Amino acid sequence: MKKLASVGLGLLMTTAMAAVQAEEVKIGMITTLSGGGSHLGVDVRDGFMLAIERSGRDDVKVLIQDDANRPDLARSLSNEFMQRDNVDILTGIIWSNLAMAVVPAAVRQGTFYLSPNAGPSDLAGRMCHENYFNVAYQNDNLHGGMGAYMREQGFERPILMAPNYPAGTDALAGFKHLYEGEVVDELYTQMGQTDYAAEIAQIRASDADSLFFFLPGGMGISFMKQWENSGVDLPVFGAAFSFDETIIQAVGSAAIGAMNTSLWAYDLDNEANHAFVEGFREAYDRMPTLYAAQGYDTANLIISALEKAHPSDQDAFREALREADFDSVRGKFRFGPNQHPIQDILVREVVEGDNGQPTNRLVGIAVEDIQDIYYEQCQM
Amino acid sequence: MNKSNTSTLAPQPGLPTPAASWYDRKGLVQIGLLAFLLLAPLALYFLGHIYYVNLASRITLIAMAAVGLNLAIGYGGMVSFGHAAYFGLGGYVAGISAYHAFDFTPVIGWPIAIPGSDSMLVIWLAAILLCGLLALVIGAISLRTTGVYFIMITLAFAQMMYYFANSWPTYGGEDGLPIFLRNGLPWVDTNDALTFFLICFGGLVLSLAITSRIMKSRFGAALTMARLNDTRLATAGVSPYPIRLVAFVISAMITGLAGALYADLNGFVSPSMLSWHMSGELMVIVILGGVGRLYGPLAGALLFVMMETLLGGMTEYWQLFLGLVLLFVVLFAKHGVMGWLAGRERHE
Amino acid sequence: MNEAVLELANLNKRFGALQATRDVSLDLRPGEIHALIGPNGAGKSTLIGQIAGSLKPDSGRIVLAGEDITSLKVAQRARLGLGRSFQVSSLAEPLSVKRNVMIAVQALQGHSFRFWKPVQRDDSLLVPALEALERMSLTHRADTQVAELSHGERRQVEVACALALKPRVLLLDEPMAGLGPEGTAHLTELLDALRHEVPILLIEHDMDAVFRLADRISVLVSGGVIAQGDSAAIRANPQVREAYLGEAAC
Amino acid sequence: MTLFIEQLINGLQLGTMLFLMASGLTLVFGVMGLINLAHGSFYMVGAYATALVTAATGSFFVGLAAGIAVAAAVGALVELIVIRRLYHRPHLDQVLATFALILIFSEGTRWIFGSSPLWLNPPAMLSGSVTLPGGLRYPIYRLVIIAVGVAVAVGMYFLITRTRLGMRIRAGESDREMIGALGINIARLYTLVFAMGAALAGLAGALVGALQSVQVGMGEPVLILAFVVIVIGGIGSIKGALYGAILVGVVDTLGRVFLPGFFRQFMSPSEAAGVGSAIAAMLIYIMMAAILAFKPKGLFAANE
Repeated sequence: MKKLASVGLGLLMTTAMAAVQAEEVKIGMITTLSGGGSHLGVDVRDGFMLAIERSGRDDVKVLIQDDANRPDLARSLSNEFMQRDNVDILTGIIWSNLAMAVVPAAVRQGTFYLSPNAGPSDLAGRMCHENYFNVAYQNDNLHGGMGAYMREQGFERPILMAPNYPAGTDALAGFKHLYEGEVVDELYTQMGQTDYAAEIAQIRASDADSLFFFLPGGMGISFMKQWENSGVDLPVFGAAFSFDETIIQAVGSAAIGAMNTSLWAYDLDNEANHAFVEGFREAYDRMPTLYAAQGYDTANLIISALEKAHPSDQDAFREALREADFDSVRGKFRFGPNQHPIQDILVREVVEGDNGQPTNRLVGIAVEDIQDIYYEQCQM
Repeated sequence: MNKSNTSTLAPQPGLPTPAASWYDRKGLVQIGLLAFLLLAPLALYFLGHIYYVNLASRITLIAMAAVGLNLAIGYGGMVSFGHAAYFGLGGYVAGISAYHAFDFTPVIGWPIAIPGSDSMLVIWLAAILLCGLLALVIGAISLRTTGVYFIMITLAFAQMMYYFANSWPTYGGEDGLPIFLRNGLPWVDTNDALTFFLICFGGLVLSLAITSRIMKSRFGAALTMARLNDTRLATAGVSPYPIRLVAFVISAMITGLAGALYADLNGFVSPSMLSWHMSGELMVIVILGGVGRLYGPLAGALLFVMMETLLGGMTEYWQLFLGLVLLFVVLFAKHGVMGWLAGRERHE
Repeated sequence: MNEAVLELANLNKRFGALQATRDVSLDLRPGEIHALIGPNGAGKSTLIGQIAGSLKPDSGRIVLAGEDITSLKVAQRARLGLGRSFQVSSLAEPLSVKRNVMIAVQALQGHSFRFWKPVQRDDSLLVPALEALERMSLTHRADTQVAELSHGERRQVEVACALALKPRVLLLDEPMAGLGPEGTAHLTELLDALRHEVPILLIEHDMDAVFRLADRISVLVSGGVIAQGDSAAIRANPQVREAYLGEAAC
Repeated sequence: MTLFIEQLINGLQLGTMLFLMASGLTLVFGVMGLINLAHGSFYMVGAYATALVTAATGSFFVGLAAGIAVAAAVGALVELIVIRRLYHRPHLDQVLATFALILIFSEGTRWIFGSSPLWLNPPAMLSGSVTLPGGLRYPIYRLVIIAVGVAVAVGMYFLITRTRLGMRIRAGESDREMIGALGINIARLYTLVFAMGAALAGLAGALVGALQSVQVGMGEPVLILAFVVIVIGGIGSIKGALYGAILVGVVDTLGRVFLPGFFRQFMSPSEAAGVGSAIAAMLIYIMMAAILAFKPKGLFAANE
């Protein structure tokens, strides 16, 4: 019965699609392609474009612009996309602060926004919107997952470190929420800091039994290199943002042994993921990262919804997105009521790979079906 | 009279040109620039290109901020490398006021409760006053120094503001502060792109008029003398310090007002408005247009934003070309776009 | 004898080991030209700096028209009636002659914080400025840029600027320097006529001009005043002769 | 107590690194009267050259030598093409022209090498840590940076006081007209001094690049700090640069570590962290403004 219905639906869809396809779909991608954090944007873009190419749809036009990690520039690019190019969907933003600058205004002007990275709590809670979908994570997820994992592993005196900016304080709050215990100390570094000698000395002087840190992009690399030479010997934990493939290649052997939480791993065993990892390596000649996976999923979600409706039919398209009817590289993926993912948080360990270079290996699951804590504040 | 000196009596190239009036080359160029800035967005608005109207608002506001800076650098000879402090403060005044108006919380609860406001008039007034106050403090200390020290101490104060905004969590810190609803004015709809552009345009024209009028006044005469030769001014019995300080404050007020409008245009304010790159860009605009030229900032902002839009559309590396153009202008075309379009400036 | 308009009492100024001003006392009386001469390195510039206010004396007093101005700044002294010209011309070159003089008139009126009325149309500035220029017979150059003036004309503009301040005292620092014989003669004539209006403290190298103009002469050597008197007395003074000629003699 | 001592050494290490940057900057200002914002670009150039050559040859020391050489060469080239046209220009022109150079260098580097950071590791023999007297473990590489900084400072002292070049530099600082009169080839002296400053910046970039990362724009934060240093020390004074660098390094490091703890005594931990780091980030600028308010020419004003 169910099967029949879906065939019927499929037939309906094909006729509808003929009408839909005549009309081009424009997607505006604003992402970070220059500056210190540029490999995140490059990976999101490459993952996204891989999925678009594979779909074989030539009626989907993707316009890409570099926001240089500047909120004001991102904001004006979004206006450019909406007002000049009349895009149907916006996506691509890496950083929470840029998302906060762009998303609230964009979705209120009737444009869809799908986040391939960054999930600030406000957008999950009190400022959620029916046109906003987060295909990546809510910011707390990975940190909270690690908090739960470390508690489970029996660490009692972790010391925490993050940059002194909202995503940093949120990360530590997210960690503490699921760790549920006392922490030795919280160190706040400057945004974009490159020298961590002072913090390492403080960690050395503390009686912590473990270190949890959130230092995205280049900050994490600099820290890990200096950490290695410091002679401090504590187990290191973090979120995947500090341990993506690009970063650990750069850090080298110093990263080995570090545990990190992720929502995806390249050795996660499912068919969509195999196809993605292979295709990505073939197309770009490098290992995909979490960001590439998120970009890939975002594009596939869009395509799955386009099969059902054109974005100009807002209600139908929104409904189609909510169904999340696509094969996620994460294996399982569904949306909560605030249109943020409910998904497993994985634990990975950095190990020495076959070629001697460090790489991430899947260890297990930290938390199953994690959901953010803000959805109750969301009134949609 | 010494004969060997008479050679200096020969006319020197590029010195006085005939008296200025609206229909000479300079007057025509100025009117042309203003007319272009006004008419192009008008036409595009009615053709439905909202984006370009907002782009014109951006040009207008950057030009206005640079008009403020030009008063300090061009007319006052005070090379401020920290005007982003006022641009950003103006922006934060708009952002913070709107934030509290949105939340119905007071900006300051003690000793007297000051409520937030989403009225542009209130915000403008507050931005002008606060920027003036900040410039009074910064200027009072900085103007004790000269030359490179002045450049660097103004930079240091702007960096202080930058780091403060960056790490103070209440208003978003590094993340910046969104303005969800554009602040309003009585009787008009500020959300309409053209209306907002006209407000910005009015601000620019007003700041140009004020600068022009001030520079023709006694105060302007004293400021000019302070720039050209402060010993002469002091010898005449006028202390250069208070003259410079007042000019610095007025300059900051204009830049601050532009900042408040800029935050409303973007619906967003962040520490990047306070960064030293912003200060640098404002200086670049002043010099691209022509230092100490009334309409220089306008010409500079037009060129800058056009380069950003056109070159930025062609290559990710457009700032490389911006650098080359800037280098060329500094080395070989000292008088900027205005010097090239309208001939050299002359003092009567 | 009238009360002195400007009076220096026991000024001392030291730069490290160098005593640049040594116990200098002198005065300037109404209607006179008092010349200050001395060989290079005698400390004339340092002394002028202290009178004008750009340098602070270590000890001693400076009194202008009965008021102690020792601790006042340059601009304050100027407002009290100390007009001066500079050894190296210090006019604003890109501006017109008129504008250079007008700033002095403006200063005299004491209203520099007026932001609205254009100075171009302000006769209360223009008329006195043109008057001062006329006194220096420069009316025809009023609209010329200073950069285009000859050396001599610049000197005259400097004096006109000082005059526009309606000063009680004129401090002229080598006004003849760099002028040809013709220029010197012209300026000498102008200064000669000026003394009855405003007393002049004249620092000058050109001895002919000094002897022609000065009512009194003070001779500064190694920071100290070694002689004071009228032209004849100074010419006859053996110490002065030694200071000026002695070096050549031995 | 060991924490305090370790932080003091950290401050010293930041200070010596800043000295490498600041000494070139202040020399160029002292001798040529030029304010050079592009000094941070030489820092970046040195780091890039070192990273690339190290990757190609496998030897950090060959890379380091190449980094210094390339920075010096680029410095000399920039001086010949652009900088020498700026000596007689107002500071505004110098600021803007060198700002333009920053844009050209940064975007050019990005164009050639891409936006991703390059990675450079200290040589194996310098990695790891040693135990200092008193039981403190400290990274060897950071000690090496301090040693290099001290060596450069001593070298500069001998160069300035004991050599012909030093005499010319001193002559240039006290009287720019005079060195022309002495028959010294000013143009060549200027190129030499500028290249020397660039080489020191390149050395700093290479050393720090191995500790952190090599990326576009890495020179800018350091540049601003170096300016704070030379302004505090008195522009043009090498001695001022040395004291200023150590002062800034130590104050910045100690402020970042101990201010949050100080505020924690009367605030909640997260508030204290926020306020403490906010003030710590502003600390050196506050110090600079305070010093200039009382000594408008810096602590060791050179040519006044």
